[in-house]
Order: sequence, then C-alpha cells, then structure tokens
Amino acid sequence: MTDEQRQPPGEALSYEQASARVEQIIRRLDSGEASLDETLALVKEGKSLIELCADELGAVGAALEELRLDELVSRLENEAST
Amino acid sequence: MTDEQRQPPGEALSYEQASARVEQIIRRLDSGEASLDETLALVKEGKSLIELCADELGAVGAALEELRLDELVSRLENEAST
Amino acid sequence: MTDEQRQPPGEALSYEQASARVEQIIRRLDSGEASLDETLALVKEGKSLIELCADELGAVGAALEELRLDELVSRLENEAST
Amino acid sequence: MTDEQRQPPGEALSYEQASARVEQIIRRLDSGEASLDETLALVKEGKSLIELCADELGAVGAALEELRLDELVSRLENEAST
Amino acid sequence: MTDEQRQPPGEALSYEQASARVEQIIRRLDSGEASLDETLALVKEGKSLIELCADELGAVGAALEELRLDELVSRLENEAST
Amino acid sequence: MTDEQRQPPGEALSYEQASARVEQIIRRLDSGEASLDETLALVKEGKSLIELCADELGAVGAALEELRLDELVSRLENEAST
Amino acid sequence: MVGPPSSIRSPSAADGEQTVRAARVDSAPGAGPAGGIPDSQLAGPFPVGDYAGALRAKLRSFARVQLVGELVNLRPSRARVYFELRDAGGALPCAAWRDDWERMVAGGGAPVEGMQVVVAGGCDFYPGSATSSPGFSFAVSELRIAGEGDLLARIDRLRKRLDAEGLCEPQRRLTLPLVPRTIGVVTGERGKARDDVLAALQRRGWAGRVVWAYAPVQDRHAAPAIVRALGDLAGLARVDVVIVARGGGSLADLLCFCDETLCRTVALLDVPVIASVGHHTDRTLLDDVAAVSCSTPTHAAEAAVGIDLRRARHDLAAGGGRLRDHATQAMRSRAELPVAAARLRENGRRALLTRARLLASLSRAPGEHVARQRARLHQQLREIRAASSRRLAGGRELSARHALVLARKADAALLDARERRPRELQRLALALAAHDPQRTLERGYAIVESPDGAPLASAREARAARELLLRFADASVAARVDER
Repeated sequence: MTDEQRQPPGEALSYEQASARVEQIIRRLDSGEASLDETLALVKEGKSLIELCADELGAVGAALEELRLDELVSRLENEAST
Repeated sequence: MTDEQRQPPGEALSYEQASARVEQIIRRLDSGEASLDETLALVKEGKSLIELCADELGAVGAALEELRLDELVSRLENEAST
Repeated sequence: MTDEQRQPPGEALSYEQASARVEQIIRRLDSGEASLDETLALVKEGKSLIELCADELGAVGAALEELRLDELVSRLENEAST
Repeated sequence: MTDEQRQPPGEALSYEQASARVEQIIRRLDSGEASLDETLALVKEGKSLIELCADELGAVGAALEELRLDELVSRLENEAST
Repeated sequence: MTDEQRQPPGEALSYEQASARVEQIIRRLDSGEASLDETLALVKEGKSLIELCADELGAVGAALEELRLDELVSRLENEAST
Repeated sequence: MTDEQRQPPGEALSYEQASARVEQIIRRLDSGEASLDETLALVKEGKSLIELCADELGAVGAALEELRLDELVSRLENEAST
Repeated sequence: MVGPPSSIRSPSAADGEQTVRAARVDSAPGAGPAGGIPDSQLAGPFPVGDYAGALRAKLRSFARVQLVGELVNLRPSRARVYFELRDAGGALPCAAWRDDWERMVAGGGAPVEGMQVVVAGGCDFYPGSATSSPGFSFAVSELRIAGEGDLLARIDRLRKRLDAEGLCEPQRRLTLPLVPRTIGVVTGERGKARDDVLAALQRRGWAGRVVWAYAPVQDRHAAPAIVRALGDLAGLARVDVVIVARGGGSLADLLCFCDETLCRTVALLDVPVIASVGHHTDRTLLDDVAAVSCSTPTHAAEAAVGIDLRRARHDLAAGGGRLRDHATQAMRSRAELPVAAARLRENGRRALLTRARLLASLSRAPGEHVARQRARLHQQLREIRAASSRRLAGGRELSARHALVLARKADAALLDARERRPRELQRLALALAAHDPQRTLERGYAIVESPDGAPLASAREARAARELLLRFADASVAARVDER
C-alpha cells in the first residue's frame, strides 16, 4: 500500500476507493504475512469500509417502486389543494 | 539459538515473535539435547510465552468478536440474495 | 578415567556431569578391574552422585509441577474449543 | 599354582586376587589330583577366601542400601500415563 | 613290593600311601602266592590300613564339617536374595 | 628233599613247609623203599607235622575270625552311604 | 404510426356498420342473397374486387410526378420499403420495391428519417383480396436526398450558440449519485425504451423509485411535453437523476431533442440528465447539454445506477465473509496453544522420566554388581563344598570297597584254613596212615622189637637180641628166643 492509495483521514472515501481498499486488505490478509495485530487492524478497517460501502449501496428501498409522474403530480396537486 | 534470535529482555514480544520462540523451544526440547537445567528454563520460558500468546489471542479474539462479523456477513448475504 | 574427566572438588556438578560420572563408575565396576578398596570408594561416590542426581530431578520435577502446565493446557483447550 | 600366583602371606589380597585364587582352588579340587590333606587345606583356604570376599561385598552392599529411585520413576510414569 | 614302597615303620602313612598299600595288598592276595602266614599278615595289615584311611577320612570329614560350609552357603544365599 | 629244604631243627616250620614235608614223607613211604624202621620214623614225623599243620590252621582261622572284617565292612559301607 | 393499409381502413372503420349492411344488400342480386340498398340512387351493388380493380386502374392512370417532403416512418420489409413523405400541408404513404430502393440509395447514401427527399413515381393501389387488406401508396421509382444540409446546419448553429453560452457545462459539473434513490425517466409510454430502462435497472439490482414521465418523443409536439416533464421530475418528484430515453427513431424524431427550449431547460436543471435518444452517429443537442450521453436506454439506466448493485452486494458479502474467515483463521492458532503447552508439559515429563529411569538403572547397577559377585561367590563355595564332598565320598567308597575286598580275601583264607587245607591234611593223614604199621598190626600182624623198642627186621637180629617184645595191635608181649 502506498501513501497515494491511502485516504487521508477524515476525508470520506468514495465507494470505489473503499471497495479497492477492501480488496487490498483482503489480499494482505490472504498473503498470510500479516501479524496478529495487523490482522486485527485490517479486519477492523475492512469491516468499517464494507459497512460504508453497504450503506452506500443500501440507501434505497427493498424493491423497485414505479410511479407515474402524472399521478404523482395530481396527487401532489390534490394534497396542495386540501 | 543465536544471540540474534534472542529477544533483548524487557522488550515486549509480538505474538509472532513469542510464537516463533515457542516453536524454537519445543524443537530444542524435542531434540533431547537440552540439559536438565536448560529443560527447566526452556519449559518456564515456553510457558510464559504461551501465556503471553494466549493473552494476546484472547484480546484479539475479543476485539474480533466485538466486530460481529457474522452479523455483518449475514446482513450482507441477505441483501445480496434479494 | 582421566584427570580431565574428574571434576575439581567443591564445584557443583551439573546433573549431566554427575550422571556421566555415575556411568563411568559403573563401567569401572563392571570391568572387574577395580580392587575392593576402589570398588568400595566407587560405590560410595556413585551413591552420593546418584543421590545428588535424584535431588536434582526432584527439584526440577517440583519446579515443573509448580508451573501447573496441566492447568494451562486445560484452560487453553477450553479457550480453543469456545 | 606358581609362586607368583601365591600371595605373600600377611599382605591383604584384593577381592579380585582372592576371587582368582578361589577359581584356582576349584580347578585344583575338580582335577581330583589333590590329596585328601591338600583337599582339606584347599577347602579351608577357599572358604576363608570366600568369607573374605563375602565380607567385602557385604561392606559394599551395605553402602548401597536405602537408595530407592524406583519410587521416583513410578511416580513419573504414573504422571506420564495420565 | 619294593623296599622303597614300604613305609619305614613308625612313620605315619598318608591316606594316599595307605590306600595304595591296601591296593598292593589286595593285588598280593589276588595273586594267590601268599602263604598262610603272609595272608594272615596281609589281611591284618590291610585291615589296619583301611581303618587308618577311614580314620583319616573321618578326621577330614569332621574338619570339613567344622568349616560349616553349609552355613556359609546359606548366608551367601540369603545375602544374594536380599 | 634237599638239605636246604630241610628246616633246621628247632625252627618252626611254616604250614607250607610242614605240609610239603608230609607230602615228601608220603611219597617216600609210597615208594616202598623205606624200611620198617624208617617207615615208623616217617609215619611218626608225618603225624606230628600234620598235627602242627592242623594247629596252624586252627590258629590262622581263629586269627582271621578275630579280625572281624565284616564289621569293618558294614561300618565303612554305612559311612560311605551316608 | 400510420401505415398505408390503416389509412384506408380507418375511414371504413368509422362507419363499419353501414359498410356491412351495404355489402349484404349489394350481394343479393349478383353472387349471393344480398340485394341493393332500397331507395338508394347509387348504382350497384358491385363486387368490391371489381371496384377495387377499377380504382387501381384509375389511380394508376394519374400522371406520374415528382414530390418533395420530409422522409419519415421508414420501414423496410422483405419485398418493399415503406415510408411517408410529409410537409406542413400533408403527407403521402410511399412504397418502393426493395430492389429499386437498393438501386436508388446505392449512389447518394441511405436517406434517414427527417431528411428532405424528392421522389418520382405515381399513384398505385393494392386491391387486396379475401384474406388481405387493400392499400394505397405512391409507388416510388426514383429518390434523391434534398435539403439535408439545411437541417444539420441549423442544428449546428444552435449547438454553437448553446456552447458559447456555456450551457454544455452545468450538467457535466453535476455529480451522479452512485446509487440514486429516485430516477425519473422521460420516455414514450409504450416504447421499447421504457422496457429496456426498466430491465436494465432491475438487472443492476436497483431497488429505488422510478418515476415514469411519459411524453411523446417523436414529433414536433414532443419538446414542450418533455420540458414540462423534466420540470416536474426535478421539482415535484425530486428525483436524483433523469433519464431521457427514446428507442431507435428517425432523424425527424431526433429533431425534437434538438429543440432550443428543451436544451436550455436541461442545461440549467440541477438534476443530472442522462440522454439516450440518438444513435451513436447522430448526436442531438440534448446529448451535448446532458450530464451523460448514452447510445441506448440500457446504457442510460446503467449510467444512472453507477454500479451493478447485485454484484456489488455480492462482492461486499463475499468481502465480509473473507474478513470473517480471516478473523476465524487468525483465532485458529488458538488451537495450537494447548498443543504447544501440552508438548512443553510432555517434554518436561519426558526429560524427567528418561533421566529418572536411567538413574534408577544406574543406581541399581552397583547393587547388581555386588549381587553378581555374591552369586559368583556362592557358586564357588558350592563348587568347593561339592568337590570336598565328592572327595570324601570317593575316599569312603574306596575304603569300603577295600574293606569289602579284604574281607572277601579274609573269608577265602578262612575257608582255606577251615575246609580246603584241613581236607588236604586229612588226605595226607590218610595217606600216612596207610603206611602206618599200626594198621597191619590190627589185621593180626605183630612187630618184633628189641626191648628198647627197636624193630627187629630179621631172625638174626632176633637171635642176637634174645629178649624180644612182640608188639600186637592191642599191646606188646615180652618174649625170649628159645631155639631148642
């Protein structure tokens, strides 16, 4: 991991950056070279990154919902008028 | 065992160093070449190293458990399967 | 037996040195070349060396017991199985 | 028996010399060539030599008693088998 | 029988000499050449020689018994078995 | 019978000599050459010789019996068998 | 969309009830039971095939001319190519044989929809049959593209103006959310584009809200409707991104996406717009001002949802799983600790035990040494004792044997002295006795002796002696020689 790849702390990572960092973490863990301390640190970091990514992905509903604009408009108009 | 392999006293060993030293101790004991005094000394050292490793592992294990990775994985798997 | 093999008196013998000396004594006795006086002297020396070794063994055994490795093993096994 | 083999009287025989003389006596007796008087003399000599040897052995044996390591061994073996 | 074989009178015969003389007497009697007087004399001599031998044997036997070899044997047996 | 064979008078004849003399007397008498005179003398001599022989035989027999060799034999056999 | 057959069919469908009734009446006098319409002044009823055939002949007799108009609704089929020519005043369905069409477009390039073209040909009518519909078309035999440059130049001028006003930039500066919550889609209600967008969104595993803003997307009325839809989507529906999508269409259809008002609206919209209206060859002005321009509605949907959510979720789950596995793996070495501790313990024990065993055997060694020596002494003593016993026993046996032999000899001598030798003496005595003169005397003989007892063996001796003793067996008698 180089300094360029590291995200400066405090700055939000993009999904892609977070995702890439997760990959990197897993590769590092896969190498088997990480010490116990490093493993813990990596797993922690990976977990929070994955959660970040999941939040990013999971910000929508459970299922695709379809609406018609004209219906929405009329409903809003009705609501506005009441 | 060379002097390089010995840890300077007073410095905390990492888990990996402790673990490697335990291996070394066991190999030495297995060789049957250790004198009685050395055997006692090695067993003592090995015991405290193993305790150190156990403490280290216990701490890391607790930290890893706190991460609740199982919950994260099942949540993610649920999300992925929908 | 050469003079080099003899331990200077007053210096504590290690278990291995004492044990080796006992072996030497027994070889000498078995050879049948020792006069009766020498035999008696050898037997006395052998006996005190064996006592020394037995004491040493007892002490090391006690020290090993004090380490309570059994407890450590079962504790670690419990921890590992959880 | 030559004069060289005979021990000058008054000088203590070593255990081994005594033992060798006894063997010689037995050979002489077995040969059947000894006269009755010689036989009696040989038996007397043999007996006293054997008594001498037995006394010497008794002295050595007495020094050996009371050292019992078997107990230590069986205790350790019991521990190892558990 | 030559003069050399004859024991000068007054000197005690050894067991072996007496025994040999008995053999000689028997051979003489066997030859049938001895006169009546000689026969009687030979038988008398033989008898006393045999008695001499028996006495000699008895004396040696008694001397051997006095040595108490059996006791020594059992003492050694006891010591060996302990 | 030569003069040498004749026993000087006054000297006791051995049984064998007396017996041989009797034989000689009988042969003389048998020859029929002896005069009455001689015959009477020879017969007288013969008779006394025979008596002498008989006395001799009686004496030797008694002496042999007196030796009690049977007793000696059984004593020695007893001793040998024990 | 209006095609040649439907243009004929449409009017008849409007009063279909009448047509059916008329057909029934017309058929009566001729081929069937139908008769003419009572009270009708019109001739007939004639068989429609006859009439259609006559109509075709009449139309074909019209003068062949050249027409100019906008080419729209181009629809190639297997045998023929259909299209329409339109202008502000009207439209005419056109058809060309496929072979002719290939020839016509071979030189100047294929005309595309929206182009002004000049065609040459004449009217034609397909009379139809019992199983097929009739149709009118202007049969085209020649075609030439006309006025194309004008349209493109007009669009180009507008593009430059918009660009100069910086209207190509604002949309591009907007950031597309990776996963929008709400997506507005402006498209035809029944178009294939709608389905493509929906399918693509579903493929991505996206589960947000789609707000469909259906609008005409193919004519000159489209632009105002789209402008209105965009405003509503951004304002009322508060969508995160808008897709303007249209499936493949003619250049004329695309022209509405070059509408100046539409383009200005889009450029100033604060919601990113993804355009998917043209072909990759024809770039509309909407493509220039939109945040993203895509070639197909599918791509547009993929641009709106910047990530394959299905795969991403799967990847995340897998990543989480790997992390969990590594965490488990890291703790796995926990199982090695009791093993290591047990090995320490065993090594300690073994070190003690092997030494104790060795020591025990060593400690026994001097004792065994002594015991061996004792056993040896014991054995030696027994041998000595046995040898002496043998010697004594041998001696006693020999003595006993000697005594026995001697006793036998003595017995033999005694026997000799008591039996053999007395017998011998007896024999000698007997032999002697035989010569004893005493025996002769006992038979009656007598011995003459001198008075001193000397035997007188002759008469002369007797005479000389004078005094005689006559010895008889029992006694002697004295006698005197008397020689009278």
